[in-house]
Amino acid sequence: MSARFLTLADAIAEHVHDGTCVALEGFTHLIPFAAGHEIIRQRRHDLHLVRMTPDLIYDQMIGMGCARKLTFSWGGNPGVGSLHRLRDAVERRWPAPLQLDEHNHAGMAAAYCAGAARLPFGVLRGYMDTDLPAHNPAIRRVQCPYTGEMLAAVPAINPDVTILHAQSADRQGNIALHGIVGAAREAALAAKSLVVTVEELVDNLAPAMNAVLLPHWLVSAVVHCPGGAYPSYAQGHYERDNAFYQHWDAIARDRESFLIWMDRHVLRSVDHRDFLGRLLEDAA
Amino acid sequence: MSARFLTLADAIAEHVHDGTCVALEGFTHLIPFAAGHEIIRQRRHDLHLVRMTPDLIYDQMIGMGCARKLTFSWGGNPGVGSLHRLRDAVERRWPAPLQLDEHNHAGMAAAYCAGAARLPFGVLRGYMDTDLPAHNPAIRRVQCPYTGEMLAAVPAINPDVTILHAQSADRQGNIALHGIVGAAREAALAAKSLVVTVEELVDNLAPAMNAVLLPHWLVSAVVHCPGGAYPSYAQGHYERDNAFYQHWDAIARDRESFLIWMDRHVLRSVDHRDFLGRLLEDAA
Amino acid sequence: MTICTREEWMTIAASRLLWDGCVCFVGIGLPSAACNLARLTHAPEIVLVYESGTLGTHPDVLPLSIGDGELARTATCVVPLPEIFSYYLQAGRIDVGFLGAAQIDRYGNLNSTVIGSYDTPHTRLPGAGGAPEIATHARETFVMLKATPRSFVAELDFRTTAGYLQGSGARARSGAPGGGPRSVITDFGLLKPHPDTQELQLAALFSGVGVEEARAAVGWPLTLAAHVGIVDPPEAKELEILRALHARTRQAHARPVAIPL
Amino acid sequence: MTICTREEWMTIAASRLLWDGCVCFVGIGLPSAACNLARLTHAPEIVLVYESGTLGTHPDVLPLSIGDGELARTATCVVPLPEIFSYYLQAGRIDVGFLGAAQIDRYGNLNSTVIGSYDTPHTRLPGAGGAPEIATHARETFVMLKATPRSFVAELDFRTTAGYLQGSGARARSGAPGGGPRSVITDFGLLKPHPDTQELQLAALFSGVGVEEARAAVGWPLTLAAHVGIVDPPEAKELEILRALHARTRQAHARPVAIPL
Repeated sequence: MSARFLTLADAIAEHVHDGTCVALEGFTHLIPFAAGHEIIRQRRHDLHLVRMTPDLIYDQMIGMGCARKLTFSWGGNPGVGSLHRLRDAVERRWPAPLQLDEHNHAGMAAAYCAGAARLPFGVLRGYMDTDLPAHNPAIRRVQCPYTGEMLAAVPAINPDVTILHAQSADRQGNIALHGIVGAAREAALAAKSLVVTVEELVDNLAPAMNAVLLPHWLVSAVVHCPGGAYPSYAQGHYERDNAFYQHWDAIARDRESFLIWMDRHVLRSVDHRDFLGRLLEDAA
Repeated sequence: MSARFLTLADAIAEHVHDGTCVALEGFTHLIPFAAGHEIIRQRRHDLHLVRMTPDLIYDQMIGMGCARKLTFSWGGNPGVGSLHRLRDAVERRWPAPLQLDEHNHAGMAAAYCAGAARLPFGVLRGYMDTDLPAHNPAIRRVQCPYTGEMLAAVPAINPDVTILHAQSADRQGNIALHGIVGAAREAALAAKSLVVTVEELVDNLAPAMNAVLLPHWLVSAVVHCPGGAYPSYAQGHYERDNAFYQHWDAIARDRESFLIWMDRHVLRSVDHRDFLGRLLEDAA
Repeated sequence: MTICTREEWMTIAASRLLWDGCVCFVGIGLPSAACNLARLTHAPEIVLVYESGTLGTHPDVLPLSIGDGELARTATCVVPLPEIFSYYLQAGRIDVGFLGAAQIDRYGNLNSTVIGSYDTPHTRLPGAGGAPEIATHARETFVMLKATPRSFVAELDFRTTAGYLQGSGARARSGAPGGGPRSVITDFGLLKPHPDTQELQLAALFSGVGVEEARAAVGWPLTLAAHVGIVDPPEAKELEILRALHARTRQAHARPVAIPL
Repeated sequence: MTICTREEWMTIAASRLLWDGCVCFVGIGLPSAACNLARLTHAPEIVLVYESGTLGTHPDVLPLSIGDGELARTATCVVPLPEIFSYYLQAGRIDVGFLGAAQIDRYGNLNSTVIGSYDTPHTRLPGAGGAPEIATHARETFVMLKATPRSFVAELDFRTTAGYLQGSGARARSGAPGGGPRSVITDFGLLKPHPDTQELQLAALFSGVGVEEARAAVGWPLTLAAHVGIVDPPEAKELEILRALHARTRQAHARPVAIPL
């Protein structure tokens, strides 16, 4: 099965439905902001969101009522502080209650790897003598058949759809990422379908340092979406807008200012290009 | 701990002793022939040899009486046929009996990954309905704590020393491999110490496509050894000498011709350069 | 009809079973020739995966070993071997697995480990390699093997790789995710599993070959499928492409390699 | 003596605890500043590992996030995150893990999950991230945290990360491979575990700071180590390098990023 090339609106409409389990992965780098905004625009709800490090785009999706459940291991604004919309959902159930399936990075990484390998569970030496397992029954124990030692087990994560942003795709739909990749590849391989927005389309891929290449036959849809990771970054294309992350703290602190910002920048924009244009207007 | 730069003779003398568990990994590509020859020259014995695909260099080591035990998943001359010295050891205990710890590729890969992660066991959906588990008690089963399903378990492999051949090392001892890497990286990370022979020393590494980089602080010793993978190959440096592999079939079929060849080419050569020189003489 | 060897015919018959875009886990030898022939004829988009970690490879000449540089140089990407087995094969990403063996039994179970007993073997074979898990996980497998009563046996010396086990649904009950051997391509034609018992039956003969030749080459009483087809002889175009591939390969492998000194 | 902020002093005190060649698992904020200061002063061969997968990185400016491009651009290599946690951290390759938290108790256990109850939290914090397994596996850990009775507490609201558990050898008996928190660097000095009970004790004060200030900042009855040392004030050279690093960082982060349109 070769990859199909779709518009972002079509790719989201086809792959993300109410109730879908969706992972928009990325570790600070290559966060699929454009795809998250399109999910908000399409007014999806009851989603099970999965990501090691839910950040601003998940804050926005949660604040806009898209999510029912969150599987995660660290939920903050990297280097800045809290995600106020996430906190409001957890602390005050606004705009809706949010069920937490909480892990540690090591456990969630193992869960993605198990998912990618289609094993039902992952094993790690982790979660030792901490309070989390008492609050997440999904964290269990398994005995080593050689040493008798008890190790931590986590259930495999297999999202219905994983959405990534990547630097490039070739004409067949092979996808190349480089730089910090986090658990993007494992999340991609673990998913039932895979949608990738890319900075650029190229004739032939020459994978670079630390390249991750996702063969086209694993890719359900490719979307050409320049700037699709902004305000996060795409190594070799544009930098992380750290000022935006700092600015977001003030916007998201208050429900009213959050809703006004989302309405003007996301709901009223027709696509990611329009979204970026509105930010440019703000800056002028 | 930074890597030390040693001669091959010193690196082997320091890291490979009688009885050591040693993995000379490589999957067709980057087979550490020079290091294997040096082990033979130093007359090591009772070694526990580990490798997914023992090939000519293991055939030579086994035929020369270096090995007590072999952990492996496929033991043949790739594309040619049998390893006659391995067969002679297993079928007729010549020159010594050889204990087999036999796996499948999938199981041995999982065992190396577990070793690299310092987990006591690896899990896979494998060894199903086959005769091998009845002959290798190390292959066991583990129950999924979520689904109740029984999966195969393999004990982690942690060699005393892993020896690799790589394309390059920089001045700090960072190691870069590119091209087909097999389970070389996992074997390296699983080992208690790591010796790497390299084609070339460079000032700065710029890892290339499919690069595997082993940070210098994991490397016990680096040996500059051009041609060290010949008759296997080093992508970007020289090609696999398929004719040698075919030729080996005739040499190794007979104990006498094997011993004569080893004496002339390996035992009487002082180092790998001398070994290559003798082959060049043969060819002239 | 063009004159050809049985080996060429096997290769061509196998290549015709592959479809464009299918993802094949390829072994060295006849399977590698068959898969690359398919790629060069009717299946240009076939995805070839070798266990050395080369994904989507397009070799110009056939590799001698599973890890020839040619496979890496012409691949879409090269990944570490553990990933091939966990993230690709075990994850169910492989459509067709190609297998060979020293012995096959009437239910498509395979031996590539020993002739004789495991502990005191008459002939020690190279062993399992990737075969058992390819057979477990690929959606279907094809087995390529020349037939003699010593290779097509009533009883295996060692079951390296599971086919249909004891037949009659035993494999389905075992929980193996993959479908098992769908075709055995041999040097007189094709065997296929009976729909109910999964016993391998004669499903097609190379045109001009008689049932008796097939029966003589098989070490169990070979039964006939409901319909025994005919495998059309190689077309001139198929043979030409296959022979050119072999000629390029011979030429490349004959080229002396310089000793790196 | 040079005049400096307590935060600068903490950073410099922490940097002095690191040795050349040590492999540090670094967190964002004060730990990142301390580790890079060590690299720019007495420990040029220190190996900095960030959980984003950047190994052996040499950032020119401090990263705002754990995954800034600067960390990738200046790294020896970048690996996928699962490898960092399994092949590096769990494999015992890390000498020193640096941790922060919202709360610490007298045995060096940490909370970064919730204030209040887990199910109906007063304040939901970001959560564990990599901390629990860094604390389990690193040969030793350093904790950096400003002291107030709200952060240095008698009882944690939630134990995100294990220190010495209930003390008196409980950690050693737990089987955790790593050694646990060796030093807590705070804004009045250092706490270290008592050799027998592992209760955190006042081990050193910034020169000029009194014991009473330390006691007032800690929410349990702070005891004194057998010997309470003095942390020498920052040297001019240390301060100069740290301030230059912060100035470069501020300048870099103030540079507006073009919207990619």
